[in-house]
Amino acid sequence: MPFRLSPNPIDSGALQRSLADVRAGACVTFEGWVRNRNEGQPVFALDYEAYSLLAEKEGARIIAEACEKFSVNSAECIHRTGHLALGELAVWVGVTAEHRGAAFDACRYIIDEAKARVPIWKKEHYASGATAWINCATRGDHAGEKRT
Amino acid sequence: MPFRLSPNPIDSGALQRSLADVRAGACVTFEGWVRNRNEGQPVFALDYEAYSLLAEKEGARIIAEACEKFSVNSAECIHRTGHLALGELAVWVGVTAEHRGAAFDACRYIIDEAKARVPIWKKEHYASGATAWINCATRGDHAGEKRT
Amino acid sequence: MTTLTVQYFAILREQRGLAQEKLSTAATTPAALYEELRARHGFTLPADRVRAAVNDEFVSATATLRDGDRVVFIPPVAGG
Amino acid sequence: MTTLTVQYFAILREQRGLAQEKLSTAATTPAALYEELRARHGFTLPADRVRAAVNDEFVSATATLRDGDRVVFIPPVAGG
Repeated sequence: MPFRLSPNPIDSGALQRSLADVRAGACVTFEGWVRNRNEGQPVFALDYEAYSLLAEKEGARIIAEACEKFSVNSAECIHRTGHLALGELAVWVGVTAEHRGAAFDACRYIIDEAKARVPIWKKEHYASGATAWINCATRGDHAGEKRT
Repeated sequence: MPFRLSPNPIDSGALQRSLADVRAGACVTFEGWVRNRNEGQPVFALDYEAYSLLAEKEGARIIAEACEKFSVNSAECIHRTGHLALGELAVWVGVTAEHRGAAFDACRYIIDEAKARVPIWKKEHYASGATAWINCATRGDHAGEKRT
Repeated sequence: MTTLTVQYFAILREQRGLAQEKLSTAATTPAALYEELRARHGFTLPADRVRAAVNDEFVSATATLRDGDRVVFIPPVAGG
Repeated sequence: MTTLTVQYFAILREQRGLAQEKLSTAATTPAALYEELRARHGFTLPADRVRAAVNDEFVSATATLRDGDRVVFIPPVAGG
Protein backbone atom coordinates (compact mmCIF):
# COMPACT_ATOMS: atom_id res chain seq x y z
CA MET A 1 0.00 0.00 0.00
CA PRO A 2 1.46 3.32 -1.06
CA PHE A 3 -0.09 5.15 1.92
CA ARG A 4 -0.21 3.60 5.36
CA LEU A 5 -0.81 4.51 8.97
CA SER A 6 1.43 2.97 11.58
CA PRO A 7 0.81 2.80 15.33
CA ASN A 8 4.44 1.63 15.75
CA PRO A 9 7.75 3.40 15.15
CA ILE A 10 8.65 3.73 11.47
CA ASP A 11 11.90 2.10 10.25
CA SER A 12 12.87 4.56 7.56
CA GLY A 13 16.01 2.64 6.61
CA ALA A 14 14.00 -0.46 5.78
CA LEU A 15 11.45 1.61 3.87
CA GLN A 16 14.11 3.25 1.77
CA ARG A 17 15.84 -0.05 1.05
CA SER A 18 12.49 -1.40 -0.15
CA LEU A 19 12.51 1.29 -2.87
CA ALA A 20 15.78 -0.01 -4.39
CA ASP A 21 15.39 -0.09 -8.17
CA VAL A 22 18.12 -0.18 -10.82
CA ARG A 23 15.83 1.74 -13.19
CA ALA A 24 15.79 4.72 -10.77
CA GLY A 25 18.54 7.34 -10.74
CA ALA A 26 17.10 9.45 -7.92
CA CYS A 27 15.48 8.85 -4.55
CA VAL A 28 14.12 11.76 -2.50
CA THR A 29 12.79 11.25 1.01
CA PHE A 30 11.03 13.55 3.42
CA GLU A 31 10.93 12.88 7.15
CA GLY A 32 8.78 14.87 9.54
CA TRP A 33 10.24 14.81 13.05
CA VAL A 34 8.71 15.84 16.38
CA ARG A 35 10.30 19.21 17.08
CA ASN A 36 10.98 20.53 20.58
CA ARG A 37 9.15 23.77 19.98
CA ASN A 38 6.31 25.14 17.90
CA GLU A 39 5.47 28.82 17.53
CA GLY A 40 7.90 29.54 20.33
CA GLN A 41 6.38 27.15 22.87
CA PRO A 42 8.45 24.23 24.23
CA VAL A 43 6.85 20.97 23.06
CA PHE A 44 7.18 17.84 25.17
CA ALA A 45 5.38 15.15 23.12
CA LEU A 46 2.67 14.68 20.49
CA ASP A 47 -0.39 12.57 19.87
CA TYR A 48 -1.57 11.82 16.35
CA GLU A 49 -5.11 10.66 15.85
CA ALA A 50 -6.38 9.48 12.45
CA TYR A 51 -9.71 8.76 10.84
CA SER A 52 -8.12 5.64 9.42
CA LEU A 53 -10.53 4.58 6.69
CA LEU A 54 -10.74 7.98 5.06
CA ALA A 55 -7.08 8.81 5.74
CA GLU A 56 -5.97 5.73 3.82
CA LYS A 57 -8.30 6.49 0.93
CA GLU A 58 -7.26 10.14 0.71
CA GLY A 59 -3.58 9.25 1.10
CA ALA A 60 -3.82 6.72 -1.73
CA ARG A 61 -5.48 9.37 -3.93
CA ILE A 62 -2.63 11.80 -3.23
CA ILE A 63 0.00 9.22 -4.17
CA ALA A 64 -1.92 8.39 -7.35
CA GLU A 65 -2.08 12.11 -8.24
CA ALA A 66 1.68 12.45 -7.71
CA CYS A 67 2.35 9.46 -9.97
CA GLU A 68 0.13 10.99 -12.64
CA LYS A 69 1.64 14.49 -12.45
CA PHE A 70 5.32 13.49 -12.27
CA SER A 71 7.42 10.77 -13.93
CA VAL A 72 8.11 8.68 -10.85
CA ASN A 73 8.99 5.00 -10.50
CA SER A 74 7.50 4.55 -7.03
CA ALA A 75 6.14 6.63 -4.17
CA GLU A 76 5.21 5.76 -0.60
CA CYS A 77 4.04 7.56 2.50
CA ILE A 78 3.71 6.29 6.06
CA HIS A 79 2.22 8.34 8.87
CA ARG A 80 2.48 7.53 12.58
CA THR A 81 -0.46 7.48 14.92
CA GLY A 82 -0.45 7.48 18.72
CA HIS A 83 1.93 9.03 21.21
CA LEU A 84 5.31 10.32 19.94
CA ALA A 85 8.30 11.61 21.87
CA LEU A 86 10.64 14.40 20.80
CA GLY A 87 12.76 13.49 17.80
CA GLU A 88 10.50 10.64 16.69
CA LEU A 89 9.63 10.15 13.05
CA ALA A 90 6.03 11.30 12.46
CA VAL A 91 5.77 10.90 8.70
CA TRP A 92 7.97 9.44 5.97
CA VAL A 93 7.66 10.02 2.23
CA GLY A 94 9.93 8.29 -0.27
CA VAL A 95 9.92 8.73 -4.04
CA THR A 96 12.12 7.18 -6.72
CA ALA A 97 12.36 8.39 -10.30
CA GLU A 98 14.66 8.22 -13.27
CA HIS A 99 15.47 11.92 -12.87
CA ARG A 100 15.79 13.99 -9.74
CA GLY A 101 13.40 16.80 -10.69
CA ALA A 102 10.40 14.48 -10.71
CA ALA A 103 11.49 12.86 -7.44
CA PHE A 104 11.75 16.23 -5.65
CA ASP A 105 8.48 17.53 -7.08
CA ALA A 106 6.50 14.40 -6.29
CA CYS A 107 7.88 14.10 -2.75
CA ARG A 108 6.96 17.68 -1.99
CA TYR A 109 3.53 17.33 -3.58
CA ILE A 110 2.76 14.29 -1.44
CA ILE A 111 3.73 15.85 1.88
CA ASP A 112 2.06 19.19 1.08
CA GLU A 113 -1.20 17.53 0.08
CA ALA A 114 -1.09 15.00 2.91
CA LYS A 115 -0.75 17.76 5.48
CA ALA A 116 -3.66 19.66 3.94
CA ARG A 117 -6.07 16.86 3.12
CA VAL A 118 -5.53 13.64 5.07
CA PRO A 119 -7.74 13.44 8.19
CA ILE A 120 -5.01 13.20 10.83
CA TRP A 121 -4.90 15.46 13.87
CA LYS A 122 -2.00 16.51 16.04
CA LYS A 123 -2.26 17.28 19.73
CA GLU A 124 0.78 18.97 21.21
CA HIS A 125 1.78 18.46 24.84
CA TYR A 126 3.70 21.45 26.17
CA ALA A 127 6.34 21.48 28.86
CA SER A 128 3.85 23.55 30.89
CA GLY A 129 1.39 20.65 31.00
CA ALA A 130 -1.03 22.35 28.61
CA THR A 131 -2.15 20.68 25.39
CA ALA A 132 -3.55 21.95 22.08
CA TRP A 133 -5.07 20.42 18.96
CA ILE A 134 -3.08 22.09 16.21
CA ASN A 135 -5.06 24.20 13.70
CA CYS A 136 -8.20 23.82 15.85
CA ALA A 137 -7.75 26.93 17.95
CA THR A 138 -10.65 29.38 17.94
CA ARG A 139 -10.82 33.00 19.04
CA GLY A 140 -9.60 33.30 22.57
CA ASP A 141 -7.17 30.37 22.37
CA HIS A 142 -3.51 31.30 22.11
CA ALA A 143 -2.44 28.79 19.47
CA GLY A 144 -2.82 29.77 15.82
CA GLU A 145 -2.31 28.02 12.52
CA LYS A 146 0.83 25.91 12.50
CA ARG A 147 3.07 24.66 9.74
CA THR A 148 6.03 22.25 9.93
CA MET B 1 32.92 18.20 7.05
CA PRO B 2 29.73 19.17 5.25
CA PHE B 3 31.04 17.96 1.86
CA ARG B 4 33.10 14.82 1.55
CA LEU B 5 34.33 12.38 -1.06
CA SER B 6 34.24 8.69 -0.22
CA PRO B 7 36.10 5.89 -2.00
CA ASN B 8 33.99 3.40 0.00
CA PRO B 9 30.26 2.60 -0.06
CA ILE B 10 28.13 5.26 1.64
CA ASP B 11 26.00 4.20 4.64
CA SER B 12 23.05 6.53 4.17
CA GLY B 13 21.24 5.22 7.25
CA ALA B 14 24.13 6.18 9.50
CA LEU B 15 24.43 9.57 7.80
CA GLN B 16 20.77 10.33 8.30
CA ARG B 17 20.85 9.23 11.94
CA SER B 18 23.77 11.61 12.46
CA LEU B 19 21.46 14.49 11.48
CA ALA B 20 19.04 13.75 14.38
CA ASP B 21 18.10 17.05 16.00
CA VAL B 22 15.09 17.81 18.21
CA ARG B 23 15.11 21.39 16.93
CA ALA B 24 14.44 20.15 13.38
CA GLY B 25 10.94 19.36 12.12
CA ALA B 26 11.95 18.28 8.62
CA CYS B 27 14.67 16.19 7.03
CA VAL B 28 14.95 15.90 3.24
CA THR B 29 17.44 13.56 1.61
CA PHE B 30 18.48 13.05 -1.98
CA GLU B 31 20.18 9.88 -3.14
CA GLY B 32 21.66 9.50 -6.60
CA TRP B 33 21.73 5.85 -7.66
CA VAL B 34 23.53 4.14 -10.52
CA ARG B 35 20.80 3.58 -13.08
CA ASN B 36 20.77 0.66 -15.51
CA ARG B 37 20.35 2.89 -18.53
CA ASN B 38 21.16 6.40 -19.67
CA GLU B 39 19.79 8.01 -22.81
CA GLY B 40 18.47 4.63 -23.88
CA GLN B 41 21.79 2.77 -23.56
CA PRO B 42 22.12 -0.14 -21.09
CA VAL B 43 24.66 0.85 -18.41
CA PHE B 44 26.72 -1.81 -16.71
CA ALA B 45 28.80 0.15 -14.15
CA LEU B 46 30.31 3.59 -13.49
CA ASP B 47 33.58 5.15 -12.50
CA TYR B 48 33.69 8.48 -10.67
CA GLU B 49 36.93 10.42 -10.70
CA ALA B 50 37.37 13.58 -8.61
CA TYR B 51 39.82 16.45 -8.42
CA SER B 52 39.68 16.03 -4.67
CA LEU B 53 41.19 19.26 -3.38
CA LEU B 54 39.04 21.54 -5.50
CA ALA B 55 35.97 19.28 -5.25
CA GLU B 56 36.02 19.55 -1.48
CA LYS B 57 36.47 23.32 -1.57
CA GLU B 58 33.72 23.86 -4.12
CA GLY B 59 31.41 21.41 -2.33
CA ALA B 60 31.93 23.26 0.95
CA ARG B 61 31.12 26.55 -0.79
CA ILE B 62 27.87 25.12 -2.14
CA ILE B 63 26.81 23.90 1.31
CA ALA B 64 27.64 27.32 2.77
CA GLU B 65 25.58 29.03 0.07
CA ALA B 66 22.62 26.74 0.81
CA CYS B 67 22.87 27.54 4.52
CA GLU B 68 22.90 31.25 3.72
CA LYS B 69 19.99 31.18 1.27
CA PHE B 70 17.66 28.89 3.27
CA SER B 71 16.84 28.49 6.97
CA VAL B 72 18.43 25.12 7.54
CA ASN B 73 19.74 23.47 10.70
CA SER B 74 22.32 21.28 8.99
CA ALA B 75 23.31 20.13 5.52
CA GLU B 76 25.70 17.46 4.30
CA CYS B 77 26.76 15.95 1.02
CA ILE B 78 28.87 12.89 0.34
CA HIS B 79 29.95 11.81 -3.13
CA ARG B 80 31.41 8.45 -4.08
CA THR B 81 34.56 8.02 -6.09
CA GLY B 82 35.84 4.89 -7.80
CA HIS B 83 34.02 2.00 -9.41
CA LEU B 84 30.27 1.62 -8.76
CA ALA B 85 27.90 -1.19 -9.68
CA LEU B 86 24.25 -0.84 -10.70
CA GLY B 87 22.03 0.33 -7.86
CA GLU B 88 24.91 1.71 -5.79
CA LEU B 89 24.59 5.02 -4.02
CA ALA B 90 26.65 7.63 -5.93
CA VAL B 91 25.78 10.77 -3.98
CA TRP B 92 23.85 11.53 -0.79
CA VAL B 93 22.54 14.91 0.32
CA GLY B 94 20.79 15.38 3.66
CA VAL B 95 19.29 18.59 5.02
CA THR B 96 17.44 19.29 8.26
CA ALA B 97 15.41 22.42 8.97
CA GLU B 98 12.67 23.64 11.24
CA HIS B 99 10.29 23.79 8.29
CA ARG B 100 10.02 21.56 5.26
CA GLY B 101 10.15 24.25 2.58
CA ALA B 102 13.69 25.23 3.47
CA ALA B 103 14.78 21.58 3.68
CA PHE B 104 13.45 20.80 0.18
CA ASP B 105 14.87 23.98 -1.34
CA ALA B 106 18.32 23.57 0.21
CA CYS B 107 18.58 19.88 -0.69
CA ARG B 108 17.73 20.60 -4.30
CA TYR B 109 20.06 23.57 -4.45
CA ILE B 110 22.95 21.47 -3.18
CA ILE B 111 22.52 18.63 -5.65
CA ASP B 112 21.85 20.96 -8.60
CA GLU B 113 24.94 23.06 -7.88
CA ALA B 114 27.11 20.05 -7.05
CA LYS B 115 26.30 18.44 -10.38
CA ALA B 116 27.08 21.66 -12.22
CA ARG B 117 30.16 22.88 -10.36
CA VAL B 118 32.03 20.21 -8.40
CA PRO B 119 34.94 18.74 -10.39
CA ILE B 120 33.83 15.12 -10.47
CA TRP B 121 33.61 13.11 -13.67
CA LYS B 122 31.54 10.09 -14.55
CA LYS B 123 32.58 7.37 -16.95
CA GLU B 124 29.83 5.00 -17.98
CA HIS B 125 30.53 1.39 -18.89
CA TYR B 126 27.95 0.02 -21.29
CA ALA B 127 26.76 -3.53 -21.66
CA SER B 128 28.32 -3.43 -25.14
CA GLY B 129 31.80 -2.97 -23.62
CA ALA B 130 32.04 0.67 -24.76
CA THR B 131 32.69 3.49 -22.29
CA ALA B 132 32.02 7.24 -22.30
CA TRP B 133 32.94 10.21 -20.13
CA ILE B 134 29.58 11.88 -19.57
CA ASN B 135 29.21 15.45 -20.86
CA CYS B 136 32.61 15.20 -22.58
CA ALA B 137 31.37 14.00 -25.95
CA THR B 138 32.39 16.08 -28.96
CA ARG B 139 31.07 16.14 -32.50
CA GLY B 140 31.15 12.66 -33.96
CA ASP B 141 30.60 10.90 -30.62
CA HIS B 142 27.12 9.51 -30.10
CA ALA B 143 26.66 10.53 -26.46
CA GLY B 144 25.24 13.97 -25.76
CA GLU B 145 24.69 16.03 -22.62
CA LYS B 146 23.30 13.94 -19.81
CA ARG B 147 21.23 14.72 -16.72
CA THR B 148 20.28 12.41 -13.88
CA MET C 1 -36.43 11.85 11.49
CA THR C 2 -33.39 9.89 10.34
CA THR C 3 -31.29 7.61 12.49
CA LEU C 4 -27.54 8.15 12.04
CA THR C 5 -24.24 7.09 13.54
CA VAL C 6 -21.91 10.00 14.30
CA GLN C 7 -18.18 9.45 14.86
CA TYR C 8 -16.00 12.04 16.57
CA PHE C 9 -12.25 12.57 16.30
CA ALA C 10 -9.67 14.75 17.98
CA ILE C 11 -11.01 18.00 19.49
CA LEU C 12 -14.63 17.03 18.74
CA ARG C 13 -14.18 13.63 20.41
CA GLU C 14 -12.81 15.34 23.50
CA GLN C 15 -15.52 18.02 23.60
CA ARG C 16 -18.27 15.41 23.05
CA GLY C 17 -16.69 13.03 25.55
CA LEU C 18 -17.19 9.97 23.36
CA ALA C 19 -16.01 8.59 20.00
CA GLN C 20 -19.31 7.43 18.51
CA GLU C 21 -23.06 7.68 19.08
CA LYS C 22 -26.29 6.72 17.39
CA LEU C 23 -28.91 9.45 17.22
CA SER C 24 -32.17 10.48 15.60
CA THR C 25 -32.38 13.91 14.04
CA ALA C 26 -34.58 16.14 11.94
CA ALA C 27 -31.45 17.53 10.25
CA THR C 28 -31.22 16.48 6.61
CA THR C 29 -27.73 17.84 5.82
CA PRO C 30 -24.33 17.69 7.54
CA ALA C 31 -24.44 21.48 8.00
CA ALA C 32 -27.76 21.34 9.86
CA LEU C 33 -26.65 18.35 11.92
CA TYR C 34 -23.40 20.06 12.93
CA GLU C 35 -25.24 23.17 14.10
CA GLU C 36 -27.62 21.00 16.15
CA LEU C 37 -24.74 19.09 17.78
CA ARG C 38 -22.68 22.21 18.27
CA ALA C 39 -25.50 23.91 20.15
CA ARG C 40 -26.05 20.78 22.25
CA HIS C 41 -22.40 20.02 23.10
CA GLY C 42 -20.65 23.40 22.92
CA PHE C 43 -18.22 22.54 20.13
CA THR C 44 -15.81 25.46 19.75
CA LEU C 45 -15.13 25.01 16.04
CA PRO C 46 -17.44 27.06 13.82
CA ALA C 47 -19.20 25.16 11.02
CA ASP C 48 -17.04 26.72 8.30
CA ARG C 49 -13.91 25.09 9.73
CA VAL C 50 -15.35 21.56 9.78
CA ARG C 51 -15.69 19.25 6.77
CA ALA C 52 -18.09 16.33 6.61
CA ALA C 53 -17.71 12.73 5.56
CA VAL C 54 -20.51 10.22 5.09
CA ASN C 55 -19.75 6.50 4.95
CA ASP C 56 -16.02 7.24 4.71
CA GLU C 57 -16.14 9.68 1.79
CA PHE C 58 -15.95 13.47 1.88
CA VAL C 59 -19.30 15.09 1.11
CA SER C 60 -20.50 18.68 0.80
CA ALA C 61 -22.10 20.36 3.79
CA THR C 62 -25.42 20.32 1.95
CA ALA C 63 -25.45 16.64 0.96
CA THR C 64 -28.62 14.72 1.89
CA LEU C 65 -28.36 12.49 4.96
CA ARG C 66 -30.08 9.12 4.75
CA ASP C 67 -31.20 6.66 7.38
CA GLY C 68 -28.30 4.51 8.56
CA ASP C 69 -25.56 6.88 7.33
CA ARG C 70 -22.34 7.10 9.31
CA VAL C 71 -21.37 10.76 9.62
CA VAL C 72 -17.97 12.18 10.60
CA PHE C 73 -17.20 15.84 11.19
CA ILE C 74 -13.59 16.59 10.32
CA PRO C 75 -11.78 19.33 12.24
CA PRO C 76 -8.92 21.14 10.47
CA VAL C 77 -6.27 18.50 9.78
CA ALA C 78 -2.66 18.70 10.94
CA GLY C 79 -0.68 15.70 9.76
CA GLY C 80 3.07 15.55 9.44
CA MET D 1 59.49 30.46 -20.27
CA THR D 2 57.68 29.36 -17.11
CA THR D 3 57.95 25.95 -15.52
CA LEU D 4 54.58 24.51 -14.50
CA THR D 5 53.03 21.31 -13.21
CA VAL D 6 49.97 20.20 -15.15
CA GLN D 7 47.50 17.67 -13.69
CA TYR D 8 45.03 15.76 -15.84
CA PHE D 9 41.72 14.18 -14.89
CA ALA D 10 39.15 12.01 -16.58
CA ILE D 11 39.05 12.24 -20.39
CA LEU D 12 42.14 14.50 -20.48
CA ARG D 13 44.10 12.05 -18.30
CA GLU D 14 43.20 9.22 -20.63
CA GLN D 15 43.99 11.19 -23.79
CA ARG D 16 47.31 12.41 -22.34
CA GLY D 17 48.16 8.96 -20.96
CA LEU D 18 49.35 10.31 -17.62
CA ALA D 19 47.99 12.13 -14.57
CA GLN D 20 50.67 14.77 -14.07
CA GLU D 21 53.69 16.29 -15.81
CA LYS D 22 56.15 19.11 -15.35
CA LEU D 23 56.76 21.28 -18.40
CA SER D 24 58.23 24.55 -19.61
CA THR D 25 56.11 26.75 -21.81
CA ALA D 26 55.99 30.16 -23.44
CA ALA D 27 52.22 30.25 -22.72
CA THR D 28 51.32 32.88 -20.13
CA THR D 29 47.61 32.06 -19.72
CA PRO D 30 45.60 28.86 -19.22
CA ALA D 31 43.91 29.46 -22.59
CA ALA D 32 47.22 29.59 -24.42
CA LEU D 33 48.59 26.61 -22.55
CA TYR D 34 45.51 24.52 -23.31
CA GLU D 35 45.77 25.26 -27.02
CA GLU D 36 49.43 24.29 -26.96
CA LEU D 37 48.72 21.00 -25.16
CA ARG D 38 45.64 20.29 -27.24
CA ALA D 39 47.65 20.59 -30.45
CA ARG D 40 50.41 18.39 -29.03
CA HIS D 41 48.22 15.62 -27.56
CA GLY D 42 45.07 15.71 -29.66
CA PHE D 43 42.62 16.52 -26.87
CA THR D 44 39.09 16.29 -28.29
CA LEU D 45 37.52 18.91 -25.99
CA PRO D 46 37.54 22.41 -27.46
CA ALA D 47 38.94 25.16 -25.22
CA ASP D 48 35.51 26.65 -24.54
CA ARG D 49 34.37 23.47 -22.78
CA VAL D 50 37.34 23.33 -20.40
CA ARG D 51 37.76 25.42 -17.25
CA ALA D 52 41.09 26.09 -15.58
CA ALA D 53 42.27 25.88 -11.98
CA VAL D 54 45.61 27.11 -10.65
CA ASN D 55 46.86 25.92 -7.28
CA ASP D 56 43.45 24.37 -6.52
CA GLU D 57 41.30 27.41 -7.25
CA PHE D 58 39.25 28.17 -10.33
CA VAL D 59 40.78 30.93 -12.46
CA SER D 60 39.79 32.66 -15.69
CA ALA D 61 41.20 31.43 -18.97
CA THR D 62 43.18 34.66 -19.23
CA ALA D 63 44.77 34.59 -15.76
CA THR D 64 48.56 35.00 -15.65
CA LEU D 65 50.54 31.81 -15.13
CA ARG D 66 53.58 32.05 -12.84
CA ASP D 67 56.62 29.86 -12.38
CA GLY D 68 55.83 26.87 -10.16
CA ASP D 69 52.03 27.05 -10.64
CA ARG D 70 50.09 23.81 -10.62
CA VAL D 71 47.54 23.95 -13.46
CA VAL D 72 44.49 21.73 -13.93
CA PHE D 73 42.21 21.73 -16.96
CA ILE D 74 38.69 20.77 -15.95
CA PRO D 75 36.51 18.92 -18.45
CA PRO D 76 32.72 19.34 -18.16
CA VAL D 77 31.75 17.89 -14.78
CA ALA D 78 29.19 15.14 -14.25
CA GLY D 79 28.77 14.39 -10.59
CA GLY D 80 25.77 12.67 -9.04
